[in-house]
Amino acid sequence: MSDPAITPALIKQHGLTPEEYERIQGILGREPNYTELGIFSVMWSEHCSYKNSRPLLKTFPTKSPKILVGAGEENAGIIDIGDGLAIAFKIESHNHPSAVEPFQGAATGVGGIIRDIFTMGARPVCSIDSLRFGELTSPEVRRLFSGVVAGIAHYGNCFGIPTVAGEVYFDKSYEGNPLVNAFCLGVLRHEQIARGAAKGIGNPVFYVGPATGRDGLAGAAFASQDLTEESAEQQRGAVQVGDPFMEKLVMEACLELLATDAVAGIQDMGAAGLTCSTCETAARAGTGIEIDLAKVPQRAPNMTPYEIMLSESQERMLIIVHKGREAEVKRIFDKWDLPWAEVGTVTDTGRMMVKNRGELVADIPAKKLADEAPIYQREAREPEYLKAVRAFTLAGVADTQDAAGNLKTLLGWPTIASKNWVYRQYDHMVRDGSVVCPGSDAAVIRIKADSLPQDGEGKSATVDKYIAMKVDCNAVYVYLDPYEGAKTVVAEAARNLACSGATPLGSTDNLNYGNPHNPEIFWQLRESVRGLAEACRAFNAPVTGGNVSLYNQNPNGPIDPTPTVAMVGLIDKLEHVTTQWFKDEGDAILLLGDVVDRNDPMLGLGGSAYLQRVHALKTGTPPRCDLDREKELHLALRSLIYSGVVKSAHDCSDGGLAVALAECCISQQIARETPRLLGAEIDLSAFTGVRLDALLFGETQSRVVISVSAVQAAKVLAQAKILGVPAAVLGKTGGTALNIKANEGTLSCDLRELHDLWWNAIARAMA
Amino acid sequence: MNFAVLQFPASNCDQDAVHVLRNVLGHSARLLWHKETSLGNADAVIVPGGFSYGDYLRTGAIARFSPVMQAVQAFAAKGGPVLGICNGFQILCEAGLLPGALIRNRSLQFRCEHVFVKAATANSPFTSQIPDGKVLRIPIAHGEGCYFADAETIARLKAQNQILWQYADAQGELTDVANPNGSVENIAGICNESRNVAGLMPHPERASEGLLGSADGRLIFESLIHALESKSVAKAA
Amino acid sequence: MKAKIIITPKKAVLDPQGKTVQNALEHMGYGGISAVHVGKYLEIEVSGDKETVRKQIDEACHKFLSNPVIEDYKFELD
Amino acid sequence: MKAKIIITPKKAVLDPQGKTVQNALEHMGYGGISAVHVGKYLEIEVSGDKETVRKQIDEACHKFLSNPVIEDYKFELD
Ligand SMILES: Nc1ncnc2c1ncn2[C@@H]1O[C@H](COP(=O)(O)OP(=O)(O)O)[C@@H](O)[C@H]1O
Ligand SMILES: [Mg+2]
Repeated sequence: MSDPAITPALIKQHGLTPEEYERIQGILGREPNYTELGIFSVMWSEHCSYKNSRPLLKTFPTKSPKILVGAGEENAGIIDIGDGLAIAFKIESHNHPSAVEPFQGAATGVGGIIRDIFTMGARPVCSIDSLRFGELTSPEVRRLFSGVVAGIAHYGNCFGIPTVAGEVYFDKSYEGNPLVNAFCLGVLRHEQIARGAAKGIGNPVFYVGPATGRDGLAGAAFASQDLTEESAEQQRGAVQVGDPFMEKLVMEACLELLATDAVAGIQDMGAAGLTCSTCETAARAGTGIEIDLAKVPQRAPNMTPYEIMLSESQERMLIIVHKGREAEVKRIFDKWDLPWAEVGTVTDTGRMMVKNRGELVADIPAKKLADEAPIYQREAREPEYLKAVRAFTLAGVADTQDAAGNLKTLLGWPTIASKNWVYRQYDHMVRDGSVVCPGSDAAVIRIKADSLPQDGEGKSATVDKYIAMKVDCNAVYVYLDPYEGAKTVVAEAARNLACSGATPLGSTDNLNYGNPHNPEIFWQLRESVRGLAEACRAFNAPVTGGNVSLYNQNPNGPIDPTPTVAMVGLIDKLEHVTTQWFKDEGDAILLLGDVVDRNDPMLGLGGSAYLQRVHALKTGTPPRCDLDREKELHLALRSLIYSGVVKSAHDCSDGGLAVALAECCISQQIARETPRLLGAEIDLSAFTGVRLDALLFGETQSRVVISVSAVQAAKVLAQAKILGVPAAVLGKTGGTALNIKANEGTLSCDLRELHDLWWNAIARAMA
Repeated sequence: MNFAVLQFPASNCDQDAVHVLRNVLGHSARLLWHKETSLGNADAVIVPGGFSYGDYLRTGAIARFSPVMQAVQAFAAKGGPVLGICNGFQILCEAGLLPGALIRNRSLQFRCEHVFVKAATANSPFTSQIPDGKVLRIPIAHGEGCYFADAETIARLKAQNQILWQYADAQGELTDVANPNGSVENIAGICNESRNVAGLMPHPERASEGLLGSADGRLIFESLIHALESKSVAKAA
Repeated sequence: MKAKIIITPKKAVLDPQGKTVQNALEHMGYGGISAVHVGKYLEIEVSGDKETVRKQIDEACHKFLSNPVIEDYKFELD
Repeated sequence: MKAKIIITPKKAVLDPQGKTVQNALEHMGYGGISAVHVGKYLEIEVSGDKETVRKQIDEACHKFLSNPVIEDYKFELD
């Protein structure tokens, strides 16, 4: 079978523009052959090269004294957590593959991000996931949702990594464009950091893991175009199938091998598989690499060089070994019954040379291929729809007549309802470190000796550490105001950490948007990156890496701009770990922050869950987040937590104060079918002159509900005052109902009913 | 005491078991690779949870043919105590060391959550230290934990007091809603006729420290340690 | 040659998957369905003398590929 | 009548389960095995006119019982 001729049509089919093709000719000094064309097309896809987004990514804060490996340097960033320990973490999307095959698409997304983490030499210890779908009333959406959740569960559970937190949103804009962002965090000692560099001329290059098949051919390129019936059909031909069992073995073997010092460089084969791993490792080391495809284990007969180079078969790694240490690779991979093959060597040519049975099938300067993809400054234009959004006022929206009914509507809305239908399918406790499981604001895990790459047997004992994390993104806010909305995304993640007692260490983001060639979409991207960067700076949570997923649109339109942010923080002492539910009868309930932002003409109702669900309006300027005030709030909250008085802390987010209070009353789950319900008597009559719906359901930023023992209430108010944060006593805990009294009306709900609506909403929608 | 914690390809609760035995309970515990043919100086064997061989074909079906399982068979035959947790329970059933089988949860979904478990008898090396009437709060995490055996076997298990743990509600009632997977008789764990081999689906190693929300699982390990120390189980060496 | 093996849950064993598939089919409007059973299908490509292979496969089914506590098996060679 | 449905992973698609079972069989000493595929088997008891049933089962296989992205199916009625 001979390779097709390079025609303009073929070039276009590979997603390359005529200018890009010229650039390729310039780099090679000749026409590329078919295999080379394929190699350039995947490496220069948005997914691998960030050609449309790189200028924006440069604006993120990426430095802090604690950062050991920064954004863009390697497969994941690494942050110092003290005592010689460090964490590696990153988020990545698998949106398009999940749209084509939800179960395997999501599963391989989890597998891919886990590989990114152990490639750094770290032991993956937990993962989190951020998911978005259309509305559950559609059977097709239910199929995607249940498939994605089952796929994540399948991979994570079998691999043995706890999935400890996440978020799920349901909105029409994701219908046909589901978002699956997976995050993984790993632990290592400073000296255990591994590098993805092909160092040492003459060193042998090993391929380890299962044989290469035709799966996921050119998946990176597929992810870099709109999702159409044709593009999906192409990809269906060879869906990637995940094998978590294999990955667990590959990881254990790699960590065991890394402990021997035999490894000069290591990189996973993720997007763009063998292509990306060879040219990137060579580019990082400033070396060349030569491989022979005939030596690459192959699953399917008669695979062409093009197919082998572009395959995205899962669970494969490329390892560069110090010459003379080959036997160790063989010993360890044989112990784990894993396939391996020596496929090439590191050279001094600076070129990526690919041979197949003696014939040279690709010869490309590695650095130019990996690092010199074209960069585009796309045109940006403020979207038309924002005019109407800004013009919208509350004038035509009548205040609520049925606050209790509204609360029930909101708690039963799948976006706000408990996500237990999801996280009970995930093993969230394996590894014996889940101190705060899903169901509170941020998850908290304990790092202990066996969190390290090697068991720790015989090694010096480590101190236990507590790491908190959460992923957030209210994409409706971002849609309604990309800059301000993006700030609140980061603020919410940071607030969730603060509620758990943690101080941010860093963050990782996943930019999910529509087609960047549309100036309005590029504007959304640009403006929201501006907001993210500013907020990450404010909270001292530099970005250590992330992922860009553009082209999330189908013929029905683009998704809402969705920059998900996963933030990771540290908790010094176990006593500081705080959960969101009320603890004891008779405790005082306080609000830290202003009950309502009176400077906001929308009173916090713009873009709110309340307007969406009760009034079917997805509009209005979303609530602003004043980063300075938000930061003061977090500082104050943490210092109160450190002083030992805070029994529970829960931030106000979707659904506002009433939903937050209800969640404080109903969200503690003791065991299967055994919630612990603790009521509250709330009096808001001190807050006059505010519409009842804004008071109860407005989403004014920078607010946290805490509970303290009654005798401490006055002291806490005084302390808050000193710390410069508004605070008020709202009421006290007790009873079996949530009762709220305000000037404009009252609300009274039985907790059993609220709990049932909230806990079972998704299960009912899926039945 | 010396514990051997078996390690199959894709065991993933092996380190958790070692952690609890070693760091929480202060005993010696080591991982034993599935290709080993001897248990060394082990006083007791833990077959840990996880997804040995990816749970492909059937849970536990492949692991039970590992070389180490022959040694476990011999150890158990001599009266040595063996405890299987989750996947370990499945492996022991597949190996014929325990009767019955574990099939797909009734919900067809994987379930991870805390459940209440009641010891049905104190008469075993795995339950002797559980106070009468105490309801343990322990997590489960499995997709195939529905215990099944034919009516005859169930009758025998009951007659011989081999049912060790049952899913219950907070009050200790064996209700249907308390049963997370559809197990017959709410069975969460059983032992063999000679009472030295036991298996259970819940994870006591995940409930052995207060900071993880419950320390009730320790009672199971402490029962075993008590039995070993008082030599009420054979020291098979 | 190919061994085609069918493994089915024993009658007495709860088959929640079969029940769920049946309900779903009914929901989708397929009528006249009185029972659904879900089992496994294995295809093994194997070479050797037919009678030896038959014995081997039977043994593998009995000892390993099925669990006699909950499953029945049958197979054919071709 | 009975519809007997066999669902197998597509040839081009990775079959980790089949591969693992193959390795296990080899480890146990079964020789001559060149491939193992693991799929699903469904038995549906259904009444009605044979041709209508055939159409229904085919549709159900395509739309629901198999995942056409990664699986093939075949069935017979008897
Ligand atoms: N996909 C998921 N996977 C795991 N946990 C989840 C998922 N979605 C939500 N959760 C958990 O449910 C709880 C509520 O989530 P969310 O509504 O996003 O909280 P918040 O409003 O505080 O950000 C959190 O503990 C979160 O980690
Ligand atoms: Mg929160």
